[in-house]
Amino acid sequence: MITTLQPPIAQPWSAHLWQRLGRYGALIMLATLIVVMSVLEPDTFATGSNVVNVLNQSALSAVIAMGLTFTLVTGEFDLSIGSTASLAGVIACTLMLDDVSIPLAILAGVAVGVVIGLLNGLVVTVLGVNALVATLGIGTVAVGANYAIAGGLPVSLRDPDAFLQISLGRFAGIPYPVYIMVGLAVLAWLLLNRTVLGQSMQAVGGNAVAASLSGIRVNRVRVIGFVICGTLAALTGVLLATRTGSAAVSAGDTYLLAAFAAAFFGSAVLRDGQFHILGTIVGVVTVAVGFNAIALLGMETYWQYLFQGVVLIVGVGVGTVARRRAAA
Amino acid sequence: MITTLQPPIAQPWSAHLWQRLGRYGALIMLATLIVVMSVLEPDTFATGSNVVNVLNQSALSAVIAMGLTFTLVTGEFDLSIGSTASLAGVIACTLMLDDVSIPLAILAGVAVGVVIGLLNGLVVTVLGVNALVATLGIGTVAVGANYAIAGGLPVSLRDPDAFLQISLGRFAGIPYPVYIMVGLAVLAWLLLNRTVLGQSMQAVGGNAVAASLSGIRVNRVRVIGFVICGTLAALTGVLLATRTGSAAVSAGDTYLLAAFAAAFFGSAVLRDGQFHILGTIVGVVTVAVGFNAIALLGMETYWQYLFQGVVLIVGVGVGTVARRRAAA
Amino acid sequence: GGSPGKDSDNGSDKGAGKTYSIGIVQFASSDETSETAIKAYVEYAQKQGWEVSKVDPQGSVDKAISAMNDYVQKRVDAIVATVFPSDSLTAGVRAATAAGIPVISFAGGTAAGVPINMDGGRPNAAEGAKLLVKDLGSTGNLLVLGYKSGLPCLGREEQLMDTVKGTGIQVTRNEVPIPGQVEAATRFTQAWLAKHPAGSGPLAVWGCFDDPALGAVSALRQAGRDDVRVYGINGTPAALRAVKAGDLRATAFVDVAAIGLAIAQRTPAIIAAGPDAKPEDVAIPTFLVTTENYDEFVKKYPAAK
Amino acid sequence: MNRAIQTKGPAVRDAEEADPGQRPRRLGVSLRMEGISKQFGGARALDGVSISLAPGEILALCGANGAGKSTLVRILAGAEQADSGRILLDGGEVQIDSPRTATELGLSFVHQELNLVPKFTGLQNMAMGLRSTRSLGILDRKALRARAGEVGEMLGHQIVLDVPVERLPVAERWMVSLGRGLMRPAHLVALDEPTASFTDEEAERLYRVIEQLTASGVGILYISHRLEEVLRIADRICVMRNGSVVGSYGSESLDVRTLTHHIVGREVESIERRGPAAPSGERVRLSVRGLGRPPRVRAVDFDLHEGEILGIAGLVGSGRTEIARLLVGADAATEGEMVLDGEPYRARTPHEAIRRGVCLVPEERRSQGLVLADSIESNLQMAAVGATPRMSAVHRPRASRRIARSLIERFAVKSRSPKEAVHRLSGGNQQKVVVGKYVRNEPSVLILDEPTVGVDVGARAEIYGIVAELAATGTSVLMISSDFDELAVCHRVLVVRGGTVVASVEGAGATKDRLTQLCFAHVDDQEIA
Ligand SMILES: Nc1ncnc2c1ncn2[C@@H]1O[C@H](COP(=O)(O)OP(=O)(O)OP(=O)(O)O)[C@@H](O)[C@H]1O
Ligand SMILES: Nc1ncnc2c1ncn2[C@@H]1O[C@H](COP(=O)(O)OP(=O)(O)OP(=O)(O)O)[C@@H](O)[C@H]1O
Ligand SMILES: [Mg+2]
Ligand SMILES: [Mg+2]
Repeated sequence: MITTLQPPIAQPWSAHLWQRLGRYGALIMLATLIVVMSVLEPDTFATGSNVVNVLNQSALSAVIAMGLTFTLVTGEFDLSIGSTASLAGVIACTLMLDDVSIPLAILAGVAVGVVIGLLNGLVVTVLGVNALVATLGIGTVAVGANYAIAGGLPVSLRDPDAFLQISLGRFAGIPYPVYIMVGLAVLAWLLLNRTVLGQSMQAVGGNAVAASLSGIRVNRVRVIGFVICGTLAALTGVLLATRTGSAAVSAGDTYLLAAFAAAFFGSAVLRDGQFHILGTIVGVVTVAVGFNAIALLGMETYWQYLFQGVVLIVGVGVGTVARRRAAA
Repeated sequence: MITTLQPPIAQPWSAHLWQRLGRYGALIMLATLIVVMSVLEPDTFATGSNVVNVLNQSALSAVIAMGLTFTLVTGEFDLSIGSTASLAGVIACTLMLDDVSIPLAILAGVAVGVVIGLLNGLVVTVLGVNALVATLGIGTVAVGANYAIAGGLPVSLRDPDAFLQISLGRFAGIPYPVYIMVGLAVLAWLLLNRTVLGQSMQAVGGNAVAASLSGIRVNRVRVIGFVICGTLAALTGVLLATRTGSAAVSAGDTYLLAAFAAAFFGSAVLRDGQFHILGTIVGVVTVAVGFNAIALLGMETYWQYLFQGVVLIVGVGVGTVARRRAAA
Repeated sequence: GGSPGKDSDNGSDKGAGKTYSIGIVQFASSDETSETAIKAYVEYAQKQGWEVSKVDPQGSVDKAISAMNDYVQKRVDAIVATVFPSDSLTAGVRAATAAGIPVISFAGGTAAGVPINMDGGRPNAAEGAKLLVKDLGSTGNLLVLGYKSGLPCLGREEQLMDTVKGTGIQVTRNEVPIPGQVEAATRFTQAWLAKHPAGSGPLAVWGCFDDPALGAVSALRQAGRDDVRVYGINGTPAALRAVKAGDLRATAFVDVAAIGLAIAQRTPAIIAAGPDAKPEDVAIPTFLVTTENYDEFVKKYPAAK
Repeated sequence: MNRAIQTKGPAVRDAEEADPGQRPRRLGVSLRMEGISKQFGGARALDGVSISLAPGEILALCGANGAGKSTLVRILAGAEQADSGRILLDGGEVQIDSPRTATELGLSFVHQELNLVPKFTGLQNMAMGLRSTRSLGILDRKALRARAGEVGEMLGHQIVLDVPVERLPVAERWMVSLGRGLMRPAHLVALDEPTASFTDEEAERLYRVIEQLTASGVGILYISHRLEEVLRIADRICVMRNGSVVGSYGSESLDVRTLTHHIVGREVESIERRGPAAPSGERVRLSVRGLGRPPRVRAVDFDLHEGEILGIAGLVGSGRTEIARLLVGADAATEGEMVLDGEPYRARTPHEAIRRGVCLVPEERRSQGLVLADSIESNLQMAAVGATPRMSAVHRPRASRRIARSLIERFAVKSRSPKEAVHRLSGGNQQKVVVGKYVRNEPSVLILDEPTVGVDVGARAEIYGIVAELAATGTSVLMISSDFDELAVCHRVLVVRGGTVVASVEGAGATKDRLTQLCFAHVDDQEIA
């Protein structure tokens, strides 16, 4: 019938421009940042080794932020990722001190994440506690468990070399963590965009009532989201331990806000406020490049913060403003 | 045809019980906590002076959490409150070191909050940046400003006594901060429930589209919400300085999660998931009583965390579960 | 309620001699150094049969002050505060003083009402700084990883700067955040290394405590660089191991356990003297551990590693 | 999680094996719901309701707002649990404890309220909840698209598959949600007011689909307040009142008047026979010249007189809603002037419009009209709050409760108390609340966009009564409706096509056929443009 989707008359050229800018705003900013830096610091920033270095720095944040993306996609929140990461690292290291083999220790660490994710999910769905309170609570409990195990003292391995290889080792000149990041990103993307589960997650996040009425088991989907998030958080914690060969009670704390920043920044990449894996990765990389730039330029501490804050806002702002102009 | 109000059919007695429990769940838990403590520590916990002491400890968290409640009511988020508090404190103290009079210094500190709140509001409404990213960004910028001013060093007053009086002074045996808390709570309650602005805020939080089509100036209301939040955060920072007689870059950080915990905990008090002042206060007091209990009982570190986590979850969980049973 | 803590902590088996009730305000249960000192203190106190309770304010001054007020409510005989600058705990200290309770500070500095403090600042950095300058031969580049909001770090950095001043050493400074000190240190170091490739004169990294130093070590490992010397302070087990392995040039082992014990032993006297006694700063014995003297160190402090 | 289904009718297995690709061989089950009762808190929504439906049969549920129709359907869908009563498929009792169970049983639903994921495309929305036929739950996107195409053909309407539904006109969204109901090969389809926001044009298509379905043995449970259509398509009609079935009739044995009588329990003069109540005033209240917001709306001219009821007819996507939105500043007009009561009127925001006494009753009650979690009372006060210039003004709960009470009376909103949350109200009663909140402001220009969507005959007459009443007291009314019969209450009807006014018809001449014809004239050129 006569609902013609394309607006009857052709759009002005400018509108097209705005649309592009709205879609690629965040990416354009990242690009600009890179170009400027390459000009300012040709022989330190724009070097292959530094690129690898930045990617390597992004790896861990990327893994945990991707996990968070899953909970955000299902319309939930997870404030426990930081504590989960810390706990996983501490458990893995403690086990290795008790001469448990590395693979087993890692497995145990990750298992912790599964358990915490499950707890989060059940408290949210079965007890019906708001996700923020629930995950904050479970997170606090996790910290408690952490103290019960390590008594708050950093756990450092006696001879960490084999363990350290996991993050120091390289293949074709690129450190393993980068491969891990990329591999997980591909998997996560496929899961979200090419499977029924992924679509269900997005549906639940988009409109839980509609999802449930169309036969999706909303609660189950939510729990799965939390479990994936917890698992990746734990994995991050373990990987973090492979960097220093030791684990500390609060090692993972910094990842909390960083992951949220990346995920929300990413929700403005290419899409309009939807969380998606690619966006999250871009968010993480942007932050990493920003930090790298700061360090290379040797900015004053206060510049560092101003810079990071502005990058966040501009990166998202450009897109949204442009989109609005395009609509107008 | 006249309204057919359906004859209320007698409900099963149990349903009533569940309803009550659903309504008062969080309060009941607080009461239980208090009773148990009074039995365990009759001569230290259940004393008038300790009650005053706990209220006094709640004061600052209460002020900042009430501010946050306003943004939450309008359906937004504010991650910058911690940095705002820190900055306000640092600015107030720095000014006093330059022999600015106390009232002026306090005013300046609070003004900072107004400005930050305004910035948050404008970035969210005008640039259309998601509140989490926006406030995280502005917050980071605030930290930058903080370093620019104090260079990261703690700013401590030369002779703080007059300034300290603000939180040490008592009237009728009750410290001023308690009066401040109560006074602001009353004002905030009136603002939310007895003014057009308050009603607008709740409408905007409930359904922004409907609100706007009803003629409510959604953006303006949002901005006001952010400004109130920023102002109270700044006030908290200044009050904190009156406790410490000094200010530090990260002094306010710990308030962030605490305030969110209190507000979301409070959203389960008496109502079902709506944010309101009374609830927030209850949330703050619950946490304070818990902390006080810990100190008086002298728990192991891990117990302290387990305890705090469980209090959060149970306090909210009881209510929600009960409500569901009541509905069924 | 959380009563289980009750018996688990205050070993209130009344031993011989006068018993006291002590309230300890931690800095953060995750802060290794202060925790070690507290541990030593608590062990002694419990042997004496004193009642001890600990509260973890999780790094929040406000909570620390709250905890002190709670202890005043509890009418303890002495309060131990940790790391928080004493002059930022004023509200708590005042309440304590008013109740005649002396406040002992671990590394927070003395102040009115805080008659005794163990100094975790300047003294601990002295030897290390000298060694650093000597190693560099008073030239080359130095990366300083500091933390200005922490009193001990502040003193240590000042000490370092005083020593470096006048030499030809070029200093790059970065502020490390807490938490996240290790990763931040790694990133700062990586960038600094990029600017100072191998062969650009003598290079060194100095951390105001061991975590940043270890972060730097991790960066060196990842970059496969061995031409940079790293210096830390505190002598945490991880750091000591790194020294032994030669990854860390030196760490100043701060014998907080000893000082914790010493102050515990002096507690009765402190209580007797009350809050208004003449303020005193007790320097913490330090031992600069290097690859060369590691074994000697182990002989002296078998417990440490 | 789900308790297992105790007995499965033979039909059930077909449904499960069938993949979205092809429809199973044999369709259709017989449904019996026996003694279904449901109580919400204190209120009894259903009281021992029994219905039965044979394969290939069309059973219509009629009844006033709040009679319990949707609740019955929602129980069948597993969205609500009955307090008592049994559900039998092909004679075997089934426990439908979740929507998922219902879909597994081959029951398909189009619920009264739009239930779509705004950011999803049409295709994603239609695919939602379908099981994957591939291993590892990999999406079979080709098959899904193909199936969606089939459904589109069934509906004789090319459903918009690749645009996020939030960017579609409301009626388009309904097409998507209708399509979703047909994605699964179903044994029974329940349609809860599917045509409420359709023009006859789209409705006709739906009827044809229904014929196809029944022909292949699928049973249809049909809810509607449009009595003509009910009488036309239904085999049997079940009339509900206050939660129980008051009668079941063969449709041929009824006409609109008697059916109306059964539903309301009294005579209601039908809209057709009521012309405009009073003649419209002479003074021009609002004059619009060259108003536009390209590309969607262009060069709109018309005068709205004092006390006039001016109708707007048009097809889906013709721009009616958009014009309305421009009049109240919900979207900013980029062209044209307006004059209100002799003074220039430029609405940049709904606030300014409402301050000048121009209100829009929006099209989609749940997303645009209501704060679902809030009480009737606070929803009714929202427009008044919005109209208050000074935000610092004091809000008086008692006063607003009093006013709320009177509005609830006036609009006969079926509720237990003003404090009841609106999401607990029946669809029609929610609609009354939305209208009521704007009427409370005593506007000088009241714009109604599809005001009677999901409103029962009785209430519909009441709403038109109120509209006439307002007009009589000088209020100018602008009314958008897809139900052209209803436009009979207007003094004048504007016909909108391609985002501009193409004709104006005097009340007498504004017959359904005439309007429909005007809407379609030159449609083909429109499409190419
Ligand atoms: N979730 C709920 N909580 C409380 N009461 C409810 C709920 N859902 C429905 N009701 C009540 O049950 C009664 C029947 O509602 P229902 O939606 O079935 O009416 P309906 O026949 O569909 O009306 P309409 O034609 O307006 O859609 C109404 O009085 C309504 O207020
Ligand atoms: N062809 C279209 N493609 C995309 N969006 C459209 C199209 N037509 C309308 N819209 C959007 O849908 C909303 C309503 O559109 P419009 O006013 O044309 O509908 P209408 O004429 O009121 O018909 P109805 O109200 O029955 O949907 C507007 O926000 C408009 O932007
Ligand atoms: Mg209904
Ligand atoms: Mg419309």
